[in-house]
Amino acid sequence: MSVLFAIVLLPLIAALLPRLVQSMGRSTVAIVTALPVLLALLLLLGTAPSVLVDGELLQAAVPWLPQAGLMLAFRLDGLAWLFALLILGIGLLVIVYGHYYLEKSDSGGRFFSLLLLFMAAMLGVVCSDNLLLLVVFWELTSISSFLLIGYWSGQAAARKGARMALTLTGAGGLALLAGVILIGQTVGSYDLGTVLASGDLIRSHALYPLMLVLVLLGVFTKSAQFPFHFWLPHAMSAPTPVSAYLHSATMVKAGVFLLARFYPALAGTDLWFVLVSSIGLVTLLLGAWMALFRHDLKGLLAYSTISHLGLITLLFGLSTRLAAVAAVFHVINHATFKASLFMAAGIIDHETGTRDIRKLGGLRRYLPHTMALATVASMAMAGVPLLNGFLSKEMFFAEAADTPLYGSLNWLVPTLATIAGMLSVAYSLRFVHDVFFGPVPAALVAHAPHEPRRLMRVPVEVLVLLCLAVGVFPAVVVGPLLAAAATATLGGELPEYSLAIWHGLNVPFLMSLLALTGGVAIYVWRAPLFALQRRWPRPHAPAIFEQAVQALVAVAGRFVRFIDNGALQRYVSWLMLPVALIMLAAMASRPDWLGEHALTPVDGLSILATIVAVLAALATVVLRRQRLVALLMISVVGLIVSLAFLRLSAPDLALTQLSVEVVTVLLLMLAMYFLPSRGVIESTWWDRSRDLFLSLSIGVGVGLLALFAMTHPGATISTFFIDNSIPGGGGANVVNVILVDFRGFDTLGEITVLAIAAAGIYALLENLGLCLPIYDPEGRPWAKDRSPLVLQMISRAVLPIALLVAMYILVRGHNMPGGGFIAGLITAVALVLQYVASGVHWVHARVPHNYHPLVAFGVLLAGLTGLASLLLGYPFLTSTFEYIYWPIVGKFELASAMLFDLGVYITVVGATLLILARLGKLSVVEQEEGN
Amino acid sequence: MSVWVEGLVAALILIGAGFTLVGSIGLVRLQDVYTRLHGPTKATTLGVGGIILASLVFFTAQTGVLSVHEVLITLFLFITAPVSAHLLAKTAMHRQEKKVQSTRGEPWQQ
Amino acid sequence: MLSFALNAAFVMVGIAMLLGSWRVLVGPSLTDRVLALDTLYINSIALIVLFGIYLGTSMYFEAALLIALIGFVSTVAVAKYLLRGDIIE
Amino acid sequence: MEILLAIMIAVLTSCGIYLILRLRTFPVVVGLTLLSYAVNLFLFAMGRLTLNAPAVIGATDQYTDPLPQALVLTAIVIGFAMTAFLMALALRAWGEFGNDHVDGTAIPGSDGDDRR
Repeated sequence: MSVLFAIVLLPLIAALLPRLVQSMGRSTVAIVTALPVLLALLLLLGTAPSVLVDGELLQAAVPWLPQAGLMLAFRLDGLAWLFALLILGIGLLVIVYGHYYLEKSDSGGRFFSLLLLFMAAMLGVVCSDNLLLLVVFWELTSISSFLLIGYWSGQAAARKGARMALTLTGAGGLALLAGVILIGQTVGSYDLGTVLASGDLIRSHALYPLMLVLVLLGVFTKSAQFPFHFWLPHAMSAPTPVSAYLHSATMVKAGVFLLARFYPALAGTDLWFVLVSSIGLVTLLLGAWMALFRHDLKGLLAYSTISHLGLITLLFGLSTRLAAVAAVFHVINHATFKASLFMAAGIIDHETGTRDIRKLGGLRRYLPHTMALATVASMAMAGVPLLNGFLSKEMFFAEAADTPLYGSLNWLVPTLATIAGMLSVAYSLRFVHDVFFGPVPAALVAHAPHEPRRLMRVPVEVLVLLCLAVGVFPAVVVGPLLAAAATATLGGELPEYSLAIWHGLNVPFLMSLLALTGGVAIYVWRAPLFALQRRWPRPHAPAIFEQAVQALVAVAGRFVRFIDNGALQRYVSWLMLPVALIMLAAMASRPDWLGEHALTPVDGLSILATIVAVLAALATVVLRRQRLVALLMISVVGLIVSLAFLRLSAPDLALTQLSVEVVTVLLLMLAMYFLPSRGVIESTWWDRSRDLFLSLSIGVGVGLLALFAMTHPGATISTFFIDNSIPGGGGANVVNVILVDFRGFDTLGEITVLAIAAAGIYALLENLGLCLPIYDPEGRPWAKDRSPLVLQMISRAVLPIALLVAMYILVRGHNMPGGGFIAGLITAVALVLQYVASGVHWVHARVPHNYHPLVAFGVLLAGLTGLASLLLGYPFLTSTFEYIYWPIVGKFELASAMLFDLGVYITVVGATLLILARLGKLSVVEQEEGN
Repeated sequence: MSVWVEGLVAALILIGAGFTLVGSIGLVRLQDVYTRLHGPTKATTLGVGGIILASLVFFTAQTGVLSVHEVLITLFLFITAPVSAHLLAKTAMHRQEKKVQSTRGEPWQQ
Repeated sequence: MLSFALNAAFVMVGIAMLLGSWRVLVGPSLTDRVLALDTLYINSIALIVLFGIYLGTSMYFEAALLIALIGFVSTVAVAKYLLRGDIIE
Repeated sequence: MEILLAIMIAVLTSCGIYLILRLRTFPVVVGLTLLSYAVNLFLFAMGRLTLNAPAVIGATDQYTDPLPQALVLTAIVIGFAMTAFLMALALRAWGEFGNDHVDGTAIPGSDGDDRR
């Protein structure tokens, strides 16, 4: 079913567009945003016949991470269809409204991108056919709503509100994930259909209470249920279109959507009833009570939303099938009237510059049209007959009155429901009367507000018309939709219900009547209530939340500062400590570190060399503060290591080590010139003993490990390389054939790393202003003779010899020790010698010294050699070779791998010279600037 | 390989190694850095030259073709050794390293 | 005869290297250390050539050649560092 | 020979790690160089030791394990690149903060005055 994917993914892909076309004007942005949504809406409506009329279940799935049970699976049943309609329909209206609402200075592209992202996330939540996928989208709604609430990121309130919303809904999302995983593990599948069919299995599971609580945590945080309700009023710092969309119609409904979704799987137990209905009831009352006293228009609406969400939650909690139908119905109705009210509040804010009810009044003179719309919507909210709110509230009263539960307290629910109804009427009345009627405050007269652009009111009109239409012709307008959604929710047969305005003079009607009259009475005599409320000792939830967050941050900060105090030494110690402990443990557990593998014979010179290396290494440590001495010591170590490679049949390594040795020494000396040349003693005794312990235990451990490996027989895969070196690679030097042929891809990677390192060093040293030392470390001025003549002359004589040797080593590398790496280093050393002997200017006047392209060319050459074999139909970097006859030289074998090696050679030359010449030029640049 | 060649090689090796050793002994035994410069730069270079010559004779006799490596190494060594020594002497003078009585002249005062 | 000469030479060169290392470690002056390091490089050349004769292979001669080159370069560079501080200027 | 190599690896590792744990950039770079010697020898040792049998076909009748050698060969070159990068970083830190402490922060009164 590609339609399903299209519906969900259209907004997701389109989320990129508004930012791209941002420069093309505000209208373009709005149109580009609206079109995909319209398209998705039309696609959705196109599925109406099959989903709503035939009751089909549309499904589409693509594996994502099937091993983890995560599928990109979507379903469209009645419930999902209803929510998708709300999301896309109201979304479209919000886009139109938002276009006129945003100021010219606001970034429309960012706003609409985020809005579309949120829309896609919401669609993903309601259409998911996989529990894990649902959680993914659920978190995406949290994140996108965080960004939307914090859209005006310059305002502290917006940032704070966004953070609060993210913390709570994000934490709820984690709880939901845990719950979902528990459910998935219990059922054995994350497939929604399977889970919904396994309700009995879940409910009888020992961990059912835990699953339920975890899922409900997700629901209650998202739907702003007590005691997590306080984030919603703070989220009102978002732009009003966001409030209208997220905080009335969609995101907060995600929670109750989940209640509906999991209804067949989780509902029906006493625990469900107690938890869901009591939380719903508390939220219903608390929200309504708080709403009455809000002075902020959007605050009032926010608390009213909390109250209505409580109502829906309560209905789901009542666990009767009719209550669930009523809940779904109220979802539709609340979305329509509350979105329109938010938009009206936005218009008022937009036109008068304030949302404070105390500063508003008599607006009917300026905004007659808006007044009419707001009044109708408020009446729907209050539950006045002939409007949609009345119908669902009527059903709610009926269910509340019929509740046989709570034992002898069975009068409690209907009474509290009626009181909530009264409060709802009262705050609705306050919203209309305080704003549109009464005297006009002086400040407003001067402001002279006027009706907004015609199109800005269209979305409100559409929604209000829907309120009316549903209220007057419920069965026609909303009947099939409600039936389909309720069927999907209940997962079975629908109970008997009738969508009529007049059911006769029954208990629910009386309750409605009572609520209406009581509400008017409360509004009329509200002054004492306001006084009472002012003295009301209330725990300030946001403050408590802030304190908790601050405490958490402080604890985390202390912990982080303990671990991460910025001292590199400490990090390395922390890293080394486990290594040392593991080493010690390993040494203790394996006493047989000297295996029975025959030892190779020892000779006196090797012992001598080892002693020298050990002494030099120790001297490096002891004399490290005399930095040049330390440098000479590591040269000795390097020389011995190279000789060891030679002795142990690794001439290639010896050659490489020797040439790297000298470039390293040059490099360190170049750096040492700038750095202080003597160290200071600053480690404490304790530091040094700790380091001694760490280094000794790791050193001994590594040594024993090496001994263990060397004296135990091991399997090797090298037989293949030795056997195939000549037939497969055309070279006798197996090490080189491995480098350029068998493992050529690795080598390509390595020279790339080398090139990147060189470029990185170049960039690091860019614009680095270092002071040149005038005196040497002992306080003597430097010698005046820049480059002794004899050195210059002899170095020039050495260059051709060295280059000849390098070429020789490069060419013969395939068959004898040598190769691109070594030849490259030798060439680099020979050229660096010219730098040392004759200076940068002399060299740069004679040698092309732009090493960047050289490095790039080398890597490219090596890569292209590989690609050439690809073109010829062989795998990447397959080498071919041919024997040719050269006069004088004799029979000569030419392998394509040699071209690869040439690439290696060029890269190494370029990278080494790039690094050293850059370091060397540091002082030259300084001097030039100085002069 | 004839006995004569072998004898020649052995002799060259022993002479070379002997000079090398003497150079190093000088490096240790002599009194100040200026005199110590003499040991390695002269004796050792000569010694290594002897050993390389031995190798040249040995491999040329073995393969019948003139062994080029050794020539190259010798050439290289004999070109560079004086330069190294020169620079080191310059360094010692620049740094005014301590000298013993018998080392005459104070060139850095010129 | 040859093997005796080789063994004797190995011993002598070995002792020479030991003496050179002693000078590197002890100093006393920086110039001494550099000089001794240079000597070590040259001794290594002797050692490698001897090793080549001993094994009868010329495979290791490039290493000797290379040591000659890098010994020279590093000695020159250190000397230049001691003289001028800035080795590439 | 194995024991000698093991001793060398152990000493080089110890010295390298001890130097890496110092507080100034230069000893750390030197320590890293020592440590990379040790690591290279260690990797090389994984191929077991063979005397006088380089992996060149035709030169001898048995061959040492060439694979660790190939790995170590590139490791040596990459090790140089890493040392150079670290040194450049140290120079940059010296230029930015006026001291060569490894933490890369300006420490008042440490040895910023050393800068001449």
